[in-house]
Amino acid sequence: MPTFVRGRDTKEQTVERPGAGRRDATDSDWVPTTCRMCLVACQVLVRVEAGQVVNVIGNPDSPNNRGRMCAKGKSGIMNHYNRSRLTRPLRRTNPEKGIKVDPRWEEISWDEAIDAITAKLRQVVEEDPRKLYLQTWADQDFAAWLGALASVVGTPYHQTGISGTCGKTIHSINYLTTGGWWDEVDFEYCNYLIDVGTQQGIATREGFNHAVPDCATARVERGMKLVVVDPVGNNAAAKADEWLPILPGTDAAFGLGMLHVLLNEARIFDAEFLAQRTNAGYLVGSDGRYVRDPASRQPLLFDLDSGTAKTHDDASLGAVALEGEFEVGGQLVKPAFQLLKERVAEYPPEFVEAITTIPASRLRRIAREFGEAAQIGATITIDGVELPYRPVCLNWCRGPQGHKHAWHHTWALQLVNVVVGCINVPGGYQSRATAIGWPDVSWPAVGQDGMMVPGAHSGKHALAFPGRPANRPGRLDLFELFPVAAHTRTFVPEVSKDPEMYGLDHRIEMLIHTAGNQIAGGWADVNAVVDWYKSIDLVVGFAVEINETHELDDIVLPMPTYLESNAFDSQDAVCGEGVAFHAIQQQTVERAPGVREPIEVMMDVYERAGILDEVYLVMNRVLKLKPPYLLETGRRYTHQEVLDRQAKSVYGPEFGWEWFKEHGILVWARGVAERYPGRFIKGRIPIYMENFVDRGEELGVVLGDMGLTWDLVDYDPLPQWIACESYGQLERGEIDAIGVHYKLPYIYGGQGNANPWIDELCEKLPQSYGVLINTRLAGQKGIKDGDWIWLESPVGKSRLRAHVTECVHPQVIGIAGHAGHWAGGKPLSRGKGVNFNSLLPYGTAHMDTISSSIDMCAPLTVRRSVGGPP
Amino acid sequence: MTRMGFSIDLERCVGCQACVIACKTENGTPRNIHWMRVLEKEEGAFPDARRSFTPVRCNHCANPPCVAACPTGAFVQRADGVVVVNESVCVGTMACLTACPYYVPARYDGGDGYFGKKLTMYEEAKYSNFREGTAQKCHFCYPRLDEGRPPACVEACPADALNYGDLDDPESPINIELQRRRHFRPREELGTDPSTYYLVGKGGGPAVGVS
Amino acid sequence: MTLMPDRLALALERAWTGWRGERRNHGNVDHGFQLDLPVQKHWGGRVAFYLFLGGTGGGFVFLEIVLRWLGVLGTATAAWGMWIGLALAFLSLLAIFDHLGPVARWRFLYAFRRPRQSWISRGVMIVSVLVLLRLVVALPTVPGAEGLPWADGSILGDGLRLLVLGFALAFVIYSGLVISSWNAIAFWNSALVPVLFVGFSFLGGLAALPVIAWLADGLTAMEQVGDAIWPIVLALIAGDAIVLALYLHGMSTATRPARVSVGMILRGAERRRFVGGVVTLGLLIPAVVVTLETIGSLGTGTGAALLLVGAVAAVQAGGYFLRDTILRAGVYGPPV
Amino acid sequence: MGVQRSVTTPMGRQQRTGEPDSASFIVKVLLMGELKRLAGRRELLLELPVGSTVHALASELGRVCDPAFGRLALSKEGDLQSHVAVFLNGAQLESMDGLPAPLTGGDIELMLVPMYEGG
Repeated sequence: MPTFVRGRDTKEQTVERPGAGRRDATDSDWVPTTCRMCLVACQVLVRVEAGQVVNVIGNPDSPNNRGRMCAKGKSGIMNHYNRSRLTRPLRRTNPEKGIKVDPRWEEISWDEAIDAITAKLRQVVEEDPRKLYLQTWADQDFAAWLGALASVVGTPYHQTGISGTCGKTIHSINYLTTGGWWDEVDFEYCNYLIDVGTQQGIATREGFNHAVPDCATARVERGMKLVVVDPVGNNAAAKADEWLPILPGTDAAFGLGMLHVLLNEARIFDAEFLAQRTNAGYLVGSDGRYVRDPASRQPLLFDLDSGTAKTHDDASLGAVALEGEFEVGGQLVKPAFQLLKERVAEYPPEFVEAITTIPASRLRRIAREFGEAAQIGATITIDGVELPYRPVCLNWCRGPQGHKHAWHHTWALQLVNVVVGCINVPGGYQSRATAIGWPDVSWPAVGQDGMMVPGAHSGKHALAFPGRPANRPGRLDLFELFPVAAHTRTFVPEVSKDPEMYGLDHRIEMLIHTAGNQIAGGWADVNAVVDWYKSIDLVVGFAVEINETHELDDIVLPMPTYLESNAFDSQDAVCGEGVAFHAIQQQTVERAPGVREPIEVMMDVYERAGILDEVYLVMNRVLKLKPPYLLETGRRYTHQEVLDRQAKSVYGPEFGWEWFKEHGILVWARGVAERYPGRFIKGRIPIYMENFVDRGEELGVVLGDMGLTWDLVDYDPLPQWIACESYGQLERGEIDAIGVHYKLPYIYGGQGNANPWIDELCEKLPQSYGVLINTRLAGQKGIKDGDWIWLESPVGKSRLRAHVTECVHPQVIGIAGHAGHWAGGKPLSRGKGVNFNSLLPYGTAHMDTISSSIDMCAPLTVRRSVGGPP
Repeated sequence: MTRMGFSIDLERCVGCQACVIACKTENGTPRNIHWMRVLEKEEGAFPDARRSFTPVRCNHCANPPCVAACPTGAFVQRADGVVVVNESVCVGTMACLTACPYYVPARYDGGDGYFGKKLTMYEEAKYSNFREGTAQKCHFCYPRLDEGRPPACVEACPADALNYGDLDDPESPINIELQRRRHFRPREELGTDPSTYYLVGKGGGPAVGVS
Repeated sequence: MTLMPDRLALALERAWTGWRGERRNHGNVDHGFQLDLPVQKHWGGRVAFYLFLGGTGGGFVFLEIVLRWLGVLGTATAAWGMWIGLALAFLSLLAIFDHLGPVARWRFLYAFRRPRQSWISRGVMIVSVLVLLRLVVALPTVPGAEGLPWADGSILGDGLRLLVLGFALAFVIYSGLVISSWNAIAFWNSALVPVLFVGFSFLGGLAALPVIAWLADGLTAMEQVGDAIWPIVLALIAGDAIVLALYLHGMSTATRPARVSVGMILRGAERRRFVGGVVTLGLLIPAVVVTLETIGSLGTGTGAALLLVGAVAAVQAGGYFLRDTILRAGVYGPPV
Repeated sequence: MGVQRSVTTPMGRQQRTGEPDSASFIVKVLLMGELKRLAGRRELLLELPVGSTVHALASELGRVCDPAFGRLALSKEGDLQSHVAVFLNGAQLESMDGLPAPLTGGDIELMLVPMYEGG
């Protein structure tokens, strides 16, 4: 058992926050729970008086947010008391479905609703479980219980994210290079941060409420240099020491340009790290594959001391050759690093300037500064342990991940971190859930070819290495045609148009989704998504308010707000910090009359469908329940009972659900190895994706058999820059600008605008509902600040206000937040701003053949619109 | 004597509006009235254009024009320098706003809640603190100060850009900050003697231990 | 101590504003989120009307007493003037009363609590005393109350009238000081503002006298009073125009907020109200008409009289628009 | 390497009963969700030589079950894919280290780990 710690002693608070904790408050009743206004899930204390929520403050005991809260979290009260909140099950009476089509709801009883759902579930399970599609979001507990259907009845479709780009390469690349789940910057020691297409540490990303203060301390106290590479002059660019406006869809060129300056011009790279801990030294033949030892089939490296080739796990392996060319087994071979150097040599800064519009001199200077700031070879002693010290990080996420060639854009950027060896070390690029010591041990291990594979705890995905041999698809998301992708549900609406074309004999007949706006934010061209939803016989939605997705539901079930819900969630830890923690979400006030706990609703469905026992069996595994807390078949449990068993199974009898309800969070100390696991991981990190050669060829064969012609240029072991379609359209003058979506710190997801406080802010801050258009472009179109304009793309058209500014790239239109709603249940949001996804062309040509990420470059034309507001 | 001061670090502030909504959550201010705001400004030409964020709130001046201008004596300066409004006396002339160079006080004229005429339970609980037709403004969360707790905006600020403390106590957090950082007071030339300090520039502390 | 129990205040408020239907406004401030120069909108038309009518009424009663003593005005004109002036004073009080906060307005007596520090407190006292005095002074002209010792011409009467003169002048000056004493709005923070308000108040007051004379003593009285007054009116128009020009020139070279205010009234949103309302309507047209009158080319008779009444009306409109535009162009400096 | 005999066959052919000889042991494999769908049934008993690891179990499953099962659950070298969770008597074999350990019989459950996509 570790030593338990009072949360507030974790990281000393720069501002004394006495008395905010529940235990210290005398008379008031501050209920500790978790905020669900976004996925960061900060811990909060909710003040309840006379059964009503009257205040929400941050919980200082939580390392996740240390007593802080953001604007979205603070506005949560107004979502909880939302006047348009649903409290009765509804059934659609208007068979016609479509955008702005009134479903003509009628109220029905819970029994009627559950019976209808159970009947369809039985039919679908008997005929073909693949006809069932599940969509869950935010509430992890409910996602697990609804997701149990996937393990019980066998449907392969369980979509747990919303946006069409989310988790597409960020998780895969984190698994490959860090063994963890998503990235954080070690702001405590970092001295040089480049944010490419992300506002990490300033305005967005997980861990907002500890990343922002730590980044501020780094920027202001230690003078950390912040460079922001982004088409939009957003909040991050505003705080940056340097803002490099970049043309969208050219991130790979920027990354390759940085690599060229580092590897070929300045020759700054961590040779020792590359040799020992990556496949940089693996020898590659002319066919792009490793040269392997005939007997052990293990990849060979060239030992400079002995002048011979040895396998990566050969104890006698001495100095590894990273560069040059060698003759092994009668063929000329090169180390993978040599191939990487040759590839990046094709991207000198002058060539990169032509692609990205970033001046060559500026790119060269930034790359050199980054390389020198890495202090390659330096070490630092923390808690008596000497660790490598690489105080630099190139952080990327949403921007580069949202393109047709998402893999190459993001892989090129990540290699900048790998070549300077700043992964999971003080000052560098870290990843959550890489190494866990308690309560269950989960460490990355050595897998095939000596490469690293993530520990079980974080490994929730299909991995990019070694990947799966391609096969003829048996699923509507064509998962078998994406050998290295983590998940590919972005294809489902596209394939559902004509399943036979892919040899598929089923279509989705039943869909169950939780509150989340999958239609408005899930894919691209909203019409394509709506057509798919319309083809589904029974769509069941759990809702807090009727949003655009619910307007296509057949049955809508009222769902408690996050202040009325319980969830055990999972353990977590802030990268680089000396503690880990487990925080829960608990009900603070009575549920609105008529609203039931969704997990218990699904238990009713399972019971009536006769699969409850099987569900309990699966949940025993998924929730990691241990005897004597296993769910027994034949019995029926409430959610609270399950929560108690979960808590005791994981943390022991004295930490049951009652303990967590009282304290809200359990915090315990952890060692340096878990904080900075970088050099303690035995498996190697790839800089050369050798398995892409085989996976690409296998896929080519299968596609050939199926008569499909996909361009497999992306299956290249080395990163390259390939233009998005909009890049060419812009060059040929067919479009005025590329529309880019960016985030504002006070808006998250569609539920933001339906919140009156956030909506009021958006009305007063013009960039919220207006779109950013550069002064030069506006001038050409005769548009003045505040004018109403028409924004048009091949699939969508929208009328909104222009915010003429210098803070955006001249060939880019910046579209913020999640606006453009039309649902009846969101009166506050209707007709404000534009729904970005509705402007995006959708289809196989617009999705990454490696990761299935959707291209978020919107090809736009813009002109002034006569007349005032709509 | 204590004098409550407030510091706003313009370098740390990331313009996330958390303080603005935290103030609303704590005090339940009605529509269109914000006791704290983060003002945005754009300067310069592409590509060197730059946006800035400036949190503003009542500066609880030591020589407050609002207290002098108010005909009813509703604006009162507490012993610790915090300027509060005695709403049972205010008649709504808004002389306070005319005299305030920082455009701070607002008047609550009733009107519907955030979801229309019918108020939510939260609004009912909070609006009962305000008398219709009277002036209202940031009161430094004095109920929290009296409990020894930080103001809601300071507690919520994700960037730790806001801080407070007793200006008369050399050891208070704010005085320590003021010694370390360059700072200025808003519109000092107007003679209001504001107790808000804006911190600017980089602190430039020592690089963390490197061997 | 509560001057006014809430329930009573609410009932009175419903009676006072209930007929106005649903109130949609939320607070009366423009809490914007841009770091620019806020423009005041919490002192609207009612305050402008109060400053105009209070100021002009003060000027009017001042000149009426003085000219009565100088024999220019007949007793009937003076009496009529006294009562009409009183009615207009009450009207201005209603306007400022309506400006006060809903429900809170019924505790208006609290406004007397801080005379030592607050200009409005002093103003409220001045105007209260002024209106009371004018009421008292006017009482003897009420049929049946002629016996009162301070009728027109008596020593006590003159004493009271002297007091009225003092308070009237005090109020006219106060109406300028109430906005010029604070440095928050640069455009208002100038010594010329009280001078301007005094000038326009006397112009408005003086120009109204012939009309009152016509009402009280008929056309000939108007022409007779007019002959004495129109040249002074002309001089006042010129004087006010000069002061106005000086004021704007000063402001247009002062700090940025002041320059923005000048821009608003000369070229911006308030251009029509200022150039049209104040300059053309308030000064030019009356100047032309009065000049024609003084050089005798208008002749006599009701036609000319009506034209002159029109000119007087224009002067009053100009007086209102002056206060209105100066208030509307109240631009604050940046908060930081 | 591999197994001499199998007691169960995919097409539900006659199951051999009787005690396993001492050189091998019986293990009950419970398939869940999609693995169950592809393998065509929920439970099967496999007889493995003593000292067999999960790898041996996986290749035996590959041989016994429908090829579609192998394509989803197994890698090219016949190992279980990383997104397949292995539970031995109710406890998840935490990481790859746990997999090479020799099995000693009892209940083994295989199921697809829910793919959590993220934000």
